[in-house]
Amino acid sequence: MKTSLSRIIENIKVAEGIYKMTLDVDTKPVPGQFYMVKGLNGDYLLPRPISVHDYYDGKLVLLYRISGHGTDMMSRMKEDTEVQVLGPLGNGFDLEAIKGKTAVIGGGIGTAPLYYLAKEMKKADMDIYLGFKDIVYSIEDFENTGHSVTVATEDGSVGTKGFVTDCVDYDKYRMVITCGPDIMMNKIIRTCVDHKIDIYASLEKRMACGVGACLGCVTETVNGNKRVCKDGPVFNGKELILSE
Amino acid sequence: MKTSLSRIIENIKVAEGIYKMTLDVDTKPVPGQFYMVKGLNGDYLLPRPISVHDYYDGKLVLLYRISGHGTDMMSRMKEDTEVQVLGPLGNGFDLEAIKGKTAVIGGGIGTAPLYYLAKEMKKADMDIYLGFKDIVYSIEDFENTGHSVTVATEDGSVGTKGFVTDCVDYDKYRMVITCGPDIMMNKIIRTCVDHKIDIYASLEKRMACGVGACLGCVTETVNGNKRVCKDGPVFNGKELILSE
Amino acid sequence: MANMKICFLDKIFKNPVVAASGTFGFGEEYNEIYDVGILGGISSKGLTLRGKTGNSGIRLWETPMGLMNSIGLQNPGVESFISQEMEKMKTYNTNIIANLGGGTLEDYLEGVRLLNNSDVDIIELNISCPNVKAGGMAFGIKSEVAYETVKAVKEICEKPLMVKLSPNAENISEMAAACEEAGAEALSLINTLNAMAIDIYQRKAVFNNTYAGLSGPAVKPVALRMVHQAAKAVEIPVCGMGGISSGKDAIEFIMAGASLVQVGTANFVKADICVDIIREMEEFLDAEGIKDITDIIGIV
Amino acid sequence: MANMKICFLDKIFKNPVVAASGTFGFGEEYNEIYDVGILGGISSKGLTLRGKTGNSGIRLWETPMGLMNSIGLQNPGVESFISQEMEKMKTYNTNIIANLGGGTLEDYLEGVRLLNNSDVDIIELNISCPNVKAGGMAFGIKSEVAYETVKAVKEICEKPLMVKLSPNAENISEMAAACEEAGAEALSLINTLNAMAIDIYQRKAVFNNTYAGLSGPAVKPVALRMVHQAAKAVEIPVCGMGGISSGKDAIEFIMAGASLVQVGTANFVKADICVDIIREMEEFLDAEGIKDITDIIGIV
Ligand SMILES: Cc1cc2nc3c(=O)[nH]c(=O)nc-3n(C[C@H](O)[C@H](O)[C@H](O)COP(=O)(O)OP(=O)(O)OC[C@H]3O[C@@H](n4cnc5c(N)ncnc54)[C@H](O)[C@@H]3O)c2cc1C
Ligand SMILES: Cc1cc2nc3c(=O)[nH]c(=O)nc-3n(C[C@H](O)[C@H](O)[C@H](O)COP(=O)(O)OP(=O)(O)OC[C@H]3O[C@@H](n4cnc5c(N)ncnc54)[C@H](O)[C@@H]3O)c2cc1C
Ligand SMILES: Cc1cc2nc3c(=O)[nH]c(=O)nc-3n(C[C@H](O)[C@H](O)[C@H](O)COP(=O)(O)O)c2cc1C
Ligand SMILES: Cc1cc2nc3c(=O)[nH]c(=O)nc-3n(C[C@H](O)[C@H](O)[C@H](O)COP(=O)(O)O)c2cc1C
Ligand code: FES
Ligand code: FES
Repeated sequence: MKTSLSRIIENIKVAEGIYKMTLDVDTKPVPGQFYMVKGLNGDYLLPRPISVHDYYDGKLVLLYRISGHGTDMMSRMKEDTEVQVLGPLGNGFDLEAIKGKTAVIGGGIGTAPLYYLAKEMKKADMDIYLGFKDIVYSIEDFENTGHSVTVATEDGSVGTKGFVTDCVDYDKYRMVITCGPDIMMNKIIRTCVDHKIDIYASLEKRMACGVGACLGCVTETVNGNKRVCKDGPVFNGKELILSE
Repeated sequence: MKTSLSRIIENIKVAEGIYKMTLDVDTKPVPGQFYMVKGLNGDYLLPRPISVHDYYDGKLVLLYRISGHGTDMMSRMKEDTEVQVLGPLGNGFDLEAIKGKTAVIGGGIGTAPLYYLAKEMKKADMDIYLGFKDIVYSIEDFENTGHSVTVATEDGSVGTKGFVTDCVDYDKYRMVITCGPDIMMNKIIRTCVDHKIDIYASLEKRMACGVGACLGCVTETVNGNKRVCKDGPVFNGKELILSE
Repeated sequence: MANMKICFLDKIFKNPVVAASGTFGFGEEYNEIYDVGILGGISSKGLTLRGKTGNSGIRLWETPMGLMNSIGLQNPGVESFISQEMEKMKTYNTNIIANLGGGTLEDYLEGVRLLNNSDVDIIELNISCPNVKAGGMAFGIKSEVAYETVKAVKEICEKPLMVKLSPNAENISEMAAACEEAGAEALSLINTLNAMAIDIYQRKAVFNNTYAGLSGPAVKPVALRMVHQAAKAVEIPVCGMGGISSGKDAIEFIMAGASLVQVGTANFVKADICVDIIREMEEFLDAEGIKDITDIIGIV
Repeated sequence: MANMKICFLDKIFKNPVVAASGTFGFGEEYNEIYDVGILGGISSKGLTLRGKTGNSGIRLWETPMGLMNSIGLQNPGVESFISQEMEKMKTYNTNIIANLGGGTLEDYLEGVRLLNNSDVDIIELNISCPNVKAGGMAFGIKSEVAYETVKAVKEICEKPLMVKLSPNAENISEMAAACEEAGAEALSLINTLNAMAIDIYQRKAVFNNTYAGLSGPAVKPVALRMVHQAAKAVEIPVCGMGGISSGKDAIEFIMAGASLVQVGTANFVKADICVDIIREMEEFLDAEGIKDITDIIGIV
């Protein structure tokens, strides 16, 4: 694992405020891992953590939402220019542990890492639940993995109206995997712990080093502070101490 | 005069390290004036002062040399994106005062503002002297103004080998106008003052405001400190107190 | 629309945005770019009793998101300011703050006496200048020295007196409290941070004076902390500055305890940035349903 | 090729580049990215006698070309460091500096006693920590307090002792001189600058502790000034840091008087930046015909 320059093969808008960047990389990542990404002449300091959305034949695909200055800069980068990437980082999902009926629940841009998971786990008994506020994306990609896909939007424009978490019949599942806003994940974790369902959540925290050295990204667990970048981003929900 | 966004019509390389940017602007500048120019997402703070190289039909042409980070960023800007410009700034050349036989002597990128001067003063009795280290540019443009053009390069690759200042027979001229490295201008100013030839020099100083407010760009004159951005950049050589 | 009007030292400021001393001249140049009458106020270039030619050598140096300067208080002197600049400034329809520096206490006192008889609205006493009698150590480093200076000035000052603190002060809370006790009616901060740059090819300091003052976005987090500390340490109002470049930056300073803000270096980044800053502040207040900007002064 | 080797506190550093405390863990993570044995040294994450879980809430906040952090010295404690980390660090073939913090003098002393019996090469005494007995004011603000602390530590310290100064010290020259007098054998500086950020939508400070430490390129001009002041104030060697992100930055610090430099925040910007910095320093020395880096230490 090293800092390297990757060429941008493509950087396109896929929905309002949502972009997809394809890069040349030389290592195959595990679903759930992420990269620290930074333009070469950005007027900001820290690279931004972005999950692996897809990977094939030495190509890394990132799906990202413009949520501030860094991601805005990223969206303006042109094909054939270079970006600095460090990765793959983090533990990723424990694919071996995924057994039995599994619900994969993504919220908003938190759906990004789940596509590579669903694709790599085509043979798993997996149902996909995708929740969005109003703008939806990647749904077809998820459908092409062969898994059943349920979509909900808060405004009802696509799929069921409301929260996707309400579409899940938890007791059907042995395991739940989730990535999305904290408030959504916390709700899911509580439900699963109550129902004694295995639950894995991919967390987001502000990061500086991305490799486990600065202790800037820790989350409280029953086993003490854990680094989201190094010990995570995927955690067993049972281990987490939820904020509210 | 105001800060405005200008669209880049063209931004091309004209020689090694030398670029030409054409912008839409709405005011006609005077030869010798300059603009404060800055990309919108530059990772540096201050706009860069760049002279008017040419102007026609609402189009401002800047000729610039990559000499650091800001100009490097400028060179990477793409057509149809916008830059922040403030100007036209400074006094510019006093065209009325240009009478009688005049030598216009430029050194390196200091030739940039002289083209618009030569073009606007087609009818003046003007000889152009252009000195470069090794890489030359704009020579044809100057020749197209109809004035006689003498070129010198330090390595002799084009024109006379040596310093362009040595090609000038000063006593032939009533007036000399110069822009270039300090060391060249100082030499010319001393010679002209000795020979009682009118001498105007366009100076360069680090600038912050560009409009005369911060007093960061002053040069010593016999009449006290003068602001290069507001009282200049063109000064009567007799007024200047030379550094060495 | 939210109210942005602030009453500060008995003067009405149409909004809290003031152009910072030394970055705005006497307003004339920027008035060619936009009507500077939209500003809450203008703080003049730093004045000294007798005019100064300022420092020699390089005066400006860019740093990562910052600017170092070593202008050395080039200015025409107080008398010339009053006779040459005051009248024009008064036509701008905004508050005029005279920023006054000095190398000795006597210079300060004499300068204040002259300004007493002028039309300036507020005197901003800049105590960051090196005290020539005390070996060049600025008046604004040790609280005791600042206390004596402000006290003496206050005794003769007939204008509202704002004291501008240096971030190089040994202890900013103590300094703020000392100036308040000495009679300052308001504080402004921060001035520039002592800093250095080296030209490694020439193997010498960039500035003839070795050190120079750092300003701009780079210093904002430090400035905000100091404004917060100063505001907590005193009852008098505070005018905050240091790196403000957007309406959001300005709101941070207001929430930290500033009643007014000054904008300096950012004027160089975009000449009419104060226009943007005022608009962005209004937009923020409206979007957040804050009726009056005074409701959020010092709420953090 | 120019000599980059430096003898510092009787230890040989293959080059002057040291990874800064708190930004490099115990070297393990970065050793997966490049061979950290190419570094002159590694300063460990700040240690305290007993382990600490660190601060709650947001720990990192980006600022214009800077980074604020409020990690709160999360660390496993000195004993655990010695038993769990030391051995692995020793295999890296570079100097190991133990950065030691403490809330009371007794904690410092007990920590030093433990480190005396370990394999660390140098102890870097971090006096920026809040002194819990003195109401949270850091040991490194007032020279007298620092003097007493360093003197007491020196008496029992059997390792070379470097004292890390805080830029929040009231007077950096006095502080440097006081630490030298108290027995410090070297100084390192600067630690982070006290700073603040406000979340204007939530109307509260970003950090639970209100203030946090600012580092990165934004602070470089201030850090360079302080290193220059400290180096001029003492005879002992100085290790300079604050915003170093390139070989040129490092050379500036060396010319300002630093014998070693530390690189902190820049490691986050580009994980293997220290490799670049070392190479750029060598290139500079060669291009400028400087045979030995020690020839330019403090030449400005
Ligand atoms: C492990 C991990 C994987 C991620 N994967 C993706 C992804 O695949 N697609 C995607 O769009 N986003 C992803 N994010 C979130 C993404 O990193 C942030 O949206 C991004 O950092 C925001 O940067 P900005 O400059 O646009 O925003 P700003 O608000 O300007 O950023 C300011 C600072 O805050 C940090 N920050 C702000 N929001 C977040 C956040 N939500 N999480 C972490 N740091 C934040 C930034 O990194 C930066 O240091 C991921 C985050 C983590 C931790
Ligand atoms: C009135 C005027 C007109 C100019 N016209 C032209 C022109 O037409 N074409 C052209 O190529 N150059 C011109 N220059 C010089 C140009 O401004 C500098 O080359 C440019 O600012 C360098 O910026 P940088 O970021 O590339 O270099 P850096 O060295 O990274 O810049 C660092 C800082 O130093 C300042 N600086 C560095 N060199 C100079 C310099 N020579 N003059 C002024 N400031 C400097 C920069 O503005 C910046 O603030 C002019 C300068 C002035 C004052
Ligand atoms: C070029 C320049 C000149 C300055 N001159 C003065 C001055 O004369 N008097 C003064 O009190 N402050 C002076 N300052 C400091 C500013 O008024 C302000 O306190 C400081 O720059 C921090 O604000 P900023 O980051 O918004 O620039 C000057 C600053 C700059 C950049
Ligand atoms: C995340 C982070 C954690 C830090 N932890 C420590 C620490 O534990 N002990 C210490 O002495 N300094 C600590 N520092 C300060 C750095 O060692 C260094 O002094 C400071 O960051 C300035 O250097 P820089 O600008 O190169 O980062 C820390 C800095 C950062 C950014
Ligand atoms: S980001 Fe540094 S430890 Fe996770
Ligand atoms: S650049 Fe400000 S006065 Fe000239």
